[in-house]
Amino acid sequence: MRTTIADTVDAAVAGIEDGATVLVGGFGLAGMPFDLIDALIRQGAGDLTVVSNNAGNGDVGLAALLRAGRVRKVVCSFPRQSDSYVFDELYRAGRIELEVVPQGTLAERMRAAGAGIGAFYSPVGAGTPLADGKETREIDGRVHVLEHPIKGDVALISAHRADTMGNVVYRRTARNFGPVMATAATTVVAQVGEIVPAGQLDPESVVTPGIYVDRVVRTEVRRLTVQGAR
Amino acid sequence: MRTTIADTVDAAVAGIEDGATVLVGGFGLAGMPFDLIDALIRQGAGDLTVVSNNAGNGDVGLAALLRAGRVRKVVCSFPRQSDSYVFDELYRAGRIELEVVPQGTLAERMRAAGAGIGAFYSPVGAGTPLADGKETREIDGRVHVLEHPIKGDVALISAHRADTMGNVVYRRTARNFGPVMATAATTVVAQVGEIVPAGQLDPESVVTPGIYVDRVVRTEVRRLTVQGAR
Amino acid sequence: MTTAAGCREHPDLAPLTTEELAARIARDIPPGSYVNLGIGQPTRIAEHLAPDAGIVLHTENGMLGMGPAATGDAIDPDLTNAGKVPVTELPGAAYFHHADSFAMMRGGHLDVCVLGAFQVSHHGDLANWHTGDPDAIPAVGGAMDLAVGAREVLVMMKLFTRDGAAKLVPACTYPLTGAGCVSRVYTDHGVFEPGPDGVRVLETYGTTADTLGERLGVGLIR
Amino acid sequence: MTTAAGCREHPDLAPLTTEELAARIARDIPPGSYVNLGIGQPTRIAEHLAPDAGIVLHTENGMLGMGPAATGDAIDPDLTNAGKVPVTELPGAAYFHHADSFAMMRGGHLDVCVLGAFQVSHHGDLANWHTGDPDAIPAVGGAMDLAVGAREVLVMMKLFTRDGAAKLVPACTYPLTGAGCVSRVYTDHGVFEPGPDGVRVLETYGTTADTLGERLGVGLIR
Repeated sequence: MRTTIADTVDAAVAGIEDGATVLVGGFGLAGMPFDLIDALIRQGAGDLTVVSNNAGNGDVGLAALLRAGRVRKVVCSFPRQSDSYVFDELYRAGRIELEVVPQGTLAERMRAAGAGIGAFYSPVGAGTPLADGKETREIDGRVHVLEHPIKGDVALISAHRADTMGNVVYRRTARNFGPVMATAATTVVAQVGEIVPAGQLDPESVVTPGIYVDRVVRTEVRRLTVQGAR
Repeated sequence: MRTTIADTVDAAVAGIEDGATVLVGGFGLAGMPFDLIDALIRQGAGDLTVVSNNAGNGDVGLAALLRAGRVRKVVCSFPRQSDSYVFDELYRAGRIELEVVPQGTLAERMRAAGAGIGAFYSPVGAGTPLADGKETREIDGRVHVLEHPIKGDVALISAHRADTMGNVVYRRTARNFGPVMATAATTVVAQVGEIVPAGQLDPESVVTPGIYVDRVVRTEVRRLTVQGAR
Repeated sequence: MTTAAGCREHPDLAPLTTEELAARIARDIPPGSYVNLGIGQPTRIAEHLAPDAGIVLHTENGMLGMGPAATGDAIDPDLTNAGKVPVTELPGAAYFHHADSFAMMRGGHLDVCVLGAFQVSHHGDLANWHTGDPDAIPAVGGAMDLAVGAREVLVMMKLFTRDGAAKLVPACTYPLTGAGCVSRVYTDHGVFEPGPDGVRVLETYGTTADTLGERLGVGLIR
Repeated sequence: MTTAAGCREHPDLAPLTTEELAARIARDIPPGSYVNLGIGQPTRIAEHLAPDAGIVLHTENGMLGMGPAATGDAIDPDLTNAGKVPVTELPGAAYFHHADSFAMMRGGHLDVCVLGAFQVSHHGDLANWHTGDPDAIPAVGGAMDLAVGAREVLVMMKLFTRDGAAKLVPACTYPLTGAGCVSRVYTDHGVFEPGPDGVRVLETYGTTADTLGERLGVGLIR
């Protein structure tokens, strides 16, 4: 249904429930929906499962959500970074669950959820501990692992611009997980730096069509770098 | 490896072998690589398996290749059209094999080939004759059909513009199968209306990155409409 | 689609014309919906959608925001609908490739699709791609993807063939497009909801529910 | 990668420095290749690629045509490499999302990737994501996708740990990243090709093949 333009980030995240699975865009800080996460912290939903590539950097964004104690479980490919101290402490204290998924499998499992694929066989992870307990099948002489979709109740993403119909474009490598997460959640919320009238985005260059986007909210552009992260 | 710019369409299709599986872009005539097909007819390879959405319109493009007797089998979603008389005659005469695949499954099976997915479960076609003999599995209460990748030896596609590194953009709905076929064949050949220096295409708007494209050739733009086709 | 309580019978009206039927279906499509209109008669529905309803049309060959058919100089062979007819682009349109387009369909993102049909079963099975005639050349296109993928699958068809045979049948005799996928069937004689418990009749045109039930040979649920 | 005949021994040279090793690997990457350089030491290889070789760098967070690290005003937080370090864009670059980026990797479209390693087995198994230390926080990133997907998986590592233990081992004791995926191992002491039949040695630095074989406890194939 039609995309709505929210007046505030708080309105944009309204209705997220305790126990929800929340897909959070970004790769490190690039594409991280800082303002939506801050609003989610104010909104108060807890016991969340967060699906994101990393488990937070520094004290902002996802790290702040973790520190606020709202997250029961993180599904990600790469929690450990030079500035992932918030997650590290929670994990070592046994206060947060972790499911590590290879980065491409994480993306593809969300794509499957958005694309109506029931399950798929991937060669990634075969013969490694990350395939333990998973069904496997040999296809063309190569062992494949059966992988299942990851569907979100909500996706929070950050993008460059949107139009009033919810069409979205991204900027450089801040695109990363945004487009695939936008397909994979029941409710998709995008914070963008600018909202333009329908017809102002080049239809050839729209990356996420409005059909995938439920709510758009304009926020000030905050571009943060990871200090010394590798 | 690096994309090469071919001087002629004949050079662009050199080396296609008898018995090859050829992915042919286009939906009806939009995006049909007319000039590459004409060159393929001159080149002479036969006993081909052609994978394309349709089975030719009128007397041009894919229809001409069929009329030249070079095609052993067509894999497509929609052969029957008001102007598919070349295919219709061959089929009724028992001179060509046909595998009908639902349109989205056709696209997704090629995507799987390009994306390193060994096989996938799709709900499309479950309970219909097109799933006869295929493995099925119930996932979340819904019957899914196991589908396998379709890989091409060659893909022939038509696009709007390319740069000298083989990055490609399309025009409107002529995009259709081009991008997915470009990922799914060993050798990918693109005819384009214009070739520009690297750096002239917006990196945010490249649809098919050069990594997928082996040969590019510039051809005159020929835009044909289907007469009365539905 | 909300289910109306009871059946509205219009025995005084004539059976609906194709154009009236298209208008009837258009009225049921909620504002703001993303909709795919199948090849053939369903494309007529577009002309009856309220311009301010914000309904966005999808065409499976890679576009959202499809406008009306193109004429004259506006004809662009690179811009067609799924029936290969030249169309136009509306503000806010977006193009995408076939794998993405069908991911959108199969993934359940379209609110509504409207398809023609050869037969619909009382349980909502759809047959619209193949008559089973051994001489026919099979061609499925995107019908199975739409049947499985759209949240609401509406059928637009005549209720009887030229020979008078019902097209709403206990079980499809033609090869299936999808099993149990049809939400609602709009016909010249009435509107029906097939389902696991049988067929509910919502409206009749030029006849009564009782008469229709007799012609169809089924006890229609009111 | 073509396999050189025999082994070139350089007992007179010192073991290679990291920079020399990066340069050595750069020389083996064919012109025109599409290459992913893993986080850490392999990123150094970029500085040794001939500018006119037309080698295109991929970063798994969604870009082809990645340029050198950004400095000063060129730093753009929206443009980083897989290690989250700000980088630059070269002419002919293209951006894409994560699912497309990893489809590219898993689909076998990258010619070469170069990864660091904790251990490589004589048969080409790779362990580079987890030491198995129960206290360590596991983090795999894109390593498994690269190990499975790139046509040639090259490893860049020191041959021995600080404690003198070989990292080229009969069987990995650390958890695997990928099985039988490594084509070639470039180390400070020599270049090796693991495989089903055992380890071939292609070059040595500061030692001989015989001495290396003794230190590694394996009969090296020449």
